[in-house]
Amino acid sequence: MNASTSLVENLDRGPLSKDEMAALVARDIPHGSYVNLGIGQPTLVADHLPEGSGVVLHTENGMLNMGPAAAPGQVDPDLTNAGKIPVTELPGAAYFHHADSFAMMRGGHLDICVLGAFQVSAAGDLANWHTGARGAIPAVGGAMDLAIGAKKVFVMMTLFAKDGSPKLVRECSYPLTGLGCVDRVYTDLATFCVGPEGATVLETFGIPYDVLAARLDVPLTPANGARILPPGSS
Amino acid sequence: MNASTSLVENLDRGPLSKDEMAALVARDIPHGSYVNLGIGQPTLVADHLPEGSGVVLHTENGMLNMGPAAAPGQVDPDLTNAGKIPVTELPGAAYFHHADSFAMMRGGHLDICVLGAFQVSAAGDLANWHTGARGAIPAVGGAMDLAIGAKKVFVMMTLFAKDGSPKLVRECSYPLTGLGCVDRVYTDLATFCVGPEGATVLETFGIPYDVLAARLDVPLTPANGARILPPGSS
Amino acid sequence: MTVQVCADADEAVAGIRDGSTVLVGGFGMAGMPVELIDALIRQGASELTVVSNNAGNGDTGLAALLAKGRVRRIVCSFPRQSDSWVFDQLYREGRIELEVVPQGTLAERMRAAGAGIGAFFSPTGVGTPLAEGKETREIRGRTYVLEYPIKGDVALIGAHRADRMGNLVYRKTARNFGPVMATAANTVVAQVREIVEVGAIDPEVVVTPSIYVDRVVQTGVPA
Amino acid sequence: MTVQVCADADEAVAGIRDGSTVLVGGFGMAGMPVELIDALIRQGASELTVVSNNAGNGDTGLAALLAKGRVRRIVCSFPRQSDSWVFDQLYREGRIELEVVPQGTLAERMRAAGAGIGAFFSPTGVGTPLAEGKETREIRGRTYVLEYPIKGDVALIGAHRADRMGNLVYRKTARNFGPVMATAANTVVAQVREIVEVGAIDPEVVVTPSIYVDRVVQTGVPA
Repeated sequence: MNASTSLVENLDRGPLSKDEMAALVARDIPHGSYVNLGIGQPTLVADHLPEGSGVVLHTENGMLNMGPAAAPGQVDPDLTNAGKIPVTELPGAAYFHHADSFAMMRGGHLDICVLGAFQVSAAGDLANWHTGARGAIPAVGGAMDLAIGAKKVFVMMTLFAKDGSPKLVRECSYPLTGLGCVDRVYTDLATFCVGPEGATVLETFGIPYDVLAARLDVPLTPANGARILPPGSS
Repeated sequence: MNASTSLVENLDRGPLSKDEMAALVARDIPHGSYVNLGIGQPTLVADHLPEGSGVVLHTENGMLNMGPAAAPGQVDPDLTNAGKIPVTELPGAAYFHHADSFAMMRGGHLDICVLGAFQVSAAGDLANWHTGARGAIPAVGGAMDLAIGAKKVFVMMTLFAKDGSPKLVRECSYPLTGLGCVDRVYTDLATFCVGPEGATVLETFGIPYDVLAARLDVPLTPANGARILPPGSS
Repeated sequence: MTVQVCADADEAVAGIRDGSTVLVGGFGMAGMPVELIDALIRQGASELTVVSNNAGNGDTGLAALLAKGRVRRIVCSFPRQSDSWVFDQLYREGRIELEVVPQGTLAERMRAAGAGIGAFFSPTGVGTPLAEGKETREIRGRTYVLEYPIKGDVALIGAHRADRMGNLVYRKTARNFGPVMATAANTVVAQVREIVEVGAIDPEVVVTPSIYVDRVVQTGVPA
Repeated sequence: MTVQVCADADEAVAGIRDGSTVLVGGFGMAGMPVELIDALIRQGASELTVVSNNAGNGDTGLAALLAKGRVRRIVCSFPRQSDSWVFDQLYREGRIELEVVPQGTLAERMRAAGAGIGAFFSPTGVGTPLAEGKETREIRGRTYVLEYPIKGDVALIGAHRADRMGNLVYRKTARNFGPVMATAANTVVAQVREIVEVGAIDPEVVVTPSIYVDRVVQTGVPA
């Protein structure tokens, strides 16, 4: 799917589950891409990559061609992912040290990274490391390096926080992770392109475009200026 | 030998041959040092390191624990020194790429480098890459990185150029390689400490201190303010 | 200079002074030099600045060093973890200073120290609270923030194997910060699972050349 | 993206445009991608900027490319050698531009391009003609000169062995500039002595991970 496709309103499905969102992301990863999946929800994307996708996974702690999580009998304390979870290696893997790993990230060599977020702005600003709450201990890890380094940054998140406030916003109120770095946002209710041109809605899930637009305090454009209901939608 | 030793005037030997100068340098390299020997004369120093010196040679093109030049039957085009001469590897060697090799140099990890020179100033400025002559093609190689990177920089050169002009000078007239980077100068007629305090004469060879001082247009100090003739000198 | 092959971890950490900056390798427990940290606790140096990716897990290793009150300041990318209760309490009580640094900037600042780079312009963190007060500059249309080297007095790292010259190899993702920290400290101490004879490590696969390593000690069981 | 395993060197250099900046690996002949350079001569791209440690030796390889008049500008550390007569003549006739860069600065500027660093302060060359006109700054008592990245449109490198994903290993001092250049160009082309199946190279010993490599071609005889 790319931004020149017309908006599709899927009224027969949605809101999407985390796995359905992960499947959407996986669908949009081109064959043979080098991809970093952030800690948490983005990890699910790996389960939805088709056999033969040729996608090579990077982990910030120094590895390319990371395999799935280790089965109980396979656990090797020397082999973990960025979330410190034991993983496995695939044929064609490579290990390298932290400065090389982040040079790879900062230098723009990863095709895609997939991150979670607290907030994303219509311009593509990302806030995903710190709520700014008093007493909260800040911890950034590799998020800022990934956000500004990967060629494309995909965000996976629910569109609304538990308190009902939208997470796609005009301006992030939480401390930023990166400026104008997000390209695509995958949520339970819709997928968006964001960037200098503002937010474009690519697909909605279980919600018509107009209703979605009314619930968000962000200027929105339907993809390609047109709105299309898929065949069979009510 | 260190700078707190008194000046020694060796009137029974000198001017020194290149091999004798190399032997002097070798004598002053502490056990176990990591050393880079520049192209040309400094290469001779390797032949004068005693058995069991523990000295590890670095070559800028990406190797530690370089061995001697390759014998005719040992030549491997993938294994050369900085002068592109086929060499050998010793047990405990390591290979690394150019950015790592020069990070090692620039980062101050080499204990000593030994370089040739056109001119050295009393303050330790080095000119060894370019005569500044019209039409000469400049070529610097790794000289500037070595000059500012190694913990100690030793220079090996004749004290006078072919035209009779001194090469230990108040100010270099040739284009500089590095500012205040040279620590020790080994010549056919004398050895010197140079640096912010100016030039100190450590030893002379075949020439009395006073005669030497009169031939140089540089303020000199005899080491430790005292002059000692070794036993047996005339 | 020639590496010192130590009899035990206590010998390996001898002489670390109060107030030192100590780089501590590892990412979570992978590559964490646990025995060296335990020895550092016994050794007693205090008022330390610790540079490490995390701020300790559970009650052992770095967390134990923190719990003893030996660490004045920690520089890391990800202090807050599910099992970082020792750090969390010290921080909330104002008993430890924290400098949070993006992980790649942390690695690159140590690389800069090791590589003799005076400072570098990084795109990471621009426009975020972690760049506040830092010099920025636009270069070829992109904004960068100026970052300075982090140099250690001591680095404590875990590696897989050393030869008796001090050449090191690591294993899988336990490599992480070890090779970078080894370039960035005045005294580099490596705990390894086995020490082999000189010549037993292929020169093509050495990750940390001997020039960077001052002391090695064999701990635990060869894998 | 997935590496392209090329049938021959001509396929490997296809599409290089006039005016490109081409990083050329090798230190003397060690690691020099001779077959790729020969193919580039046949391919015909001109007005090139070449970045390489030397400016060609004898009459083959880089020297042959220069002799054909395809190179407008060369960026290197050591152009003048006993057998650099092709370059020497072009330079003296004013038919080629030369930028001399200290060897370590050359490597580090390419590393910066590959690592996303906008610029860096280096102590190398301070006070010398090669720092003239460059910004300098004193940091913690030492003077540094500001250096900018060198990025290639294309890198042509020689390696020892590739797997079919594009992971590379080198051999001895032929490693030299290859791994750095592989990070610093939009299109990275490697000539190797042999191509092996995926999984045949130990992940611990990969020097250039596949992510950096766009095209590989087997040339010459496996060693």
